[in-house]
Amino acid sequence: MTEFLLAASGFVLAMVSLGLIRVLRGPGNADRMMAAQLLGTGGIAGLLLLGTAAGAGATADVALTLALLATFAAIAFVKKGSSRSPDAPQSGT
Amino acid sequence: MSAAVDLFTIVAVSAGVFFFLAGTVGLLRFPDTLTRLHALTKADNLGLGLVVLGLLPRAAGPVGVLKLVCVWLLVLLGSAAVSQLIARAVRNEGPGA
Amino acid sequence: MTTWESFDIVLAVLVLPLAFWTIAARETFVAVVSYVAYGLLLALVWVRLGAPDVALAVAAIGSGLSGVLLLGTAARLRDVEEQAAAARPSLLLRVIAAVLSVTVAAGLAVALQFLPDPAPTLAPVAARNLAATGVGNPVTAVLMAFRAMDTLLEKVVLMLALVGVWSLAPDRVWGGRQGPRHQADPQGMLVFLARLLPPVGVVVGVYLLWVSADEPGGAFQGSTILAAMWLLAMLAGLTDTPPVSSRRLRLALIAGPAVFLLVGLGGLWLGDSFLSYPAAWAKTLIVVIEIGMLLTVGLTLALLVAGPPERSARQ
Amino acid sequence: MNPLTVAGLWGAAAVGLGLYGMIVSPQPLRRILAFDLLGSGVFLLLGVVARRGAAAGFGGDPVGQALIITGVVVAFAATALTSALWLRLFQETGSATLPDAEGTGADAGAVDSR
Repeated sequence: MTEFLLAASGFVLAMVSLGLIRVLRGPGNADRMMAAQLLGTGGIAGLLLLGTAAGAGATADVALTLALLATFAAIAFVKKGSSRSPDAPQSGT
Repeated sequence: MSAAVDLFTIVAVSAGVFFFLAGTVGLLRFPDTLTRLHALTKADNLGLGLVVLGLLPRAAGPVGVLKLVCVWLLVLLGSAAVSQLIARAVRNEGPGA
Repeated sequence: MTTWESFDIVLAVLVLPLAFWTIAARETFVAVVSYVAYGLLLALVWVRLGAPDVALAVAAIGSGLSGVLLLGTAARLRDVEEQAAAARPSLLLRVIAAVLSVTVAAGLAVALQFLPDPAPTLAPVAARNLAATGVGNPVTAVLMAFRAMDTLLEKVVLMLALVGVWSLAPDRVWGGRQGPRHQADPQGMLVFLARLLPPVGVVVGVYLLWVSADEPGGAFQGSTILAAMWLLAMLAGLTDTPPVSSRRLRLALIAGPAVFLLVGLGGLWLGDSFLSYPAAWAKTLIVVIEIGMLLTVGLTLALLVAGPPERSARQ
Repeated sequence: MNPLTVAGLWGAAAVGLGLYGMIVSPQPLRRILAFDLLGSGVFLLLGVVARRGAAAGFGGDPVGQALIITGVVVAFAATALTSALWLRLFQETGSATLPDAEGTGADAGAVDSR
């Protein structure tokens, strides 16, 4: 069973890392951010699988931390240092 | 009993891994930003959900189960919100946003 | 080759390209995204290295705060980055730099093969004295008891960094608020997220502090999550940064080190030396110091990301 | 090939890449990133040393691990301070190089004027 979980973890990580080709190719920065977002989710899945395979309970806490903070880079990206909220009406500066 | 649990884990995790595969293929192959965003959410919601489901019987007690479910719910919430925000940014400013 | 070995090699193969892109990518945005992704995979490596406490710290700082800080800086420095990219150093300089870097890397790799065997370690000493501290997690015991002086000084370093950031404010806004005021759209997605996530984040942050007595976790890791939650509320426009001249804010910023110092001085008076805890009280004192740290470090980290004051307090 | 060898080689590679980036990148933020990458490599090397010291039922030498945690937090504070300094310089001068750095390449001039 350990082998299966590890293999699954490695496969998921390899898949989402492959998605990072989007970071290089773009074309837009939104696409790049999405690839990072996918890596975040895949990283959490890989971590949970790895933790279960290794029998280390603390990895669930690491995954919980990642799940809480995984969105932050994308939020910083849509804000882009502007004071306007991305979902505020255009005139509302 | 343990064979049944193993089978359950293998089936659920494999299905979850398949959705990560699908999400990556979609992200790489779909023609424009919004369709790629659609592919992404499949991996977030179903891929991680099925992996978590498969790992539930192996979690360390009720607290472990609670943590796993929380991880999935947090990722669901985060990815749903971020998809909206990215889609809105793309609509307002074009994919170069 | 076992499955574990293959897993380690797969992980290394996946991460090195990210480190490479961080340096070699043409656009700064690509480099920043690569670095954030690199930080995320790094957390997995730390799990493999048997250091879950470090994995937690790297996950919280690397994927949360660093991402916000670096992407924000990248957006504001975009013009400069393009302008500066033209000033690429000459080929000769690049070759010399490459030779130097490869030499250093190779030297380190070789040095790793000649580490003393058996490896020197303080683990048995830590294990022997663990009982005296009342905590079960050796890393927490090192941070809060055996090498408490380092942790105290680290608080001071964080505070100095914040003073440094604050003092970059232009004269006219000194004592004002940090960063731009973000406008909230009450129907918006970001506000929705900023209302739902922080309560969960606060619970997880306090939980990480609480379990750190016996299991991986810690005050830093918890306070990083609290800082991220506060930043989320700021970004969504639900709350504003406090004016840096606020007395309450300044008191909260020195609360952590002050509690630490008081306990340390109490050790001088009641115990053997500075920062020595009476055995019967050790665990209680450690938890008190950690709670003070949770508050202060959380505030400091969030304000470090928020940057220097940019507008007067009334705005 | 055990995890220590892999992580050690990786740490050494990260140090090398970071060093190279710090020397040759003309852009300010890229230098910050290179510095952080170099730092992560150093932490990994320290992590390998700590892991080798696993004894007494612990997964690694707790002193080394505690050092790394302290280092991660301090490195973050340094990154924040450096970013703020660059941003302020940009606000003041509209450029990220110091004023008398013209002609000779940003680096040489910047070092002289300090």
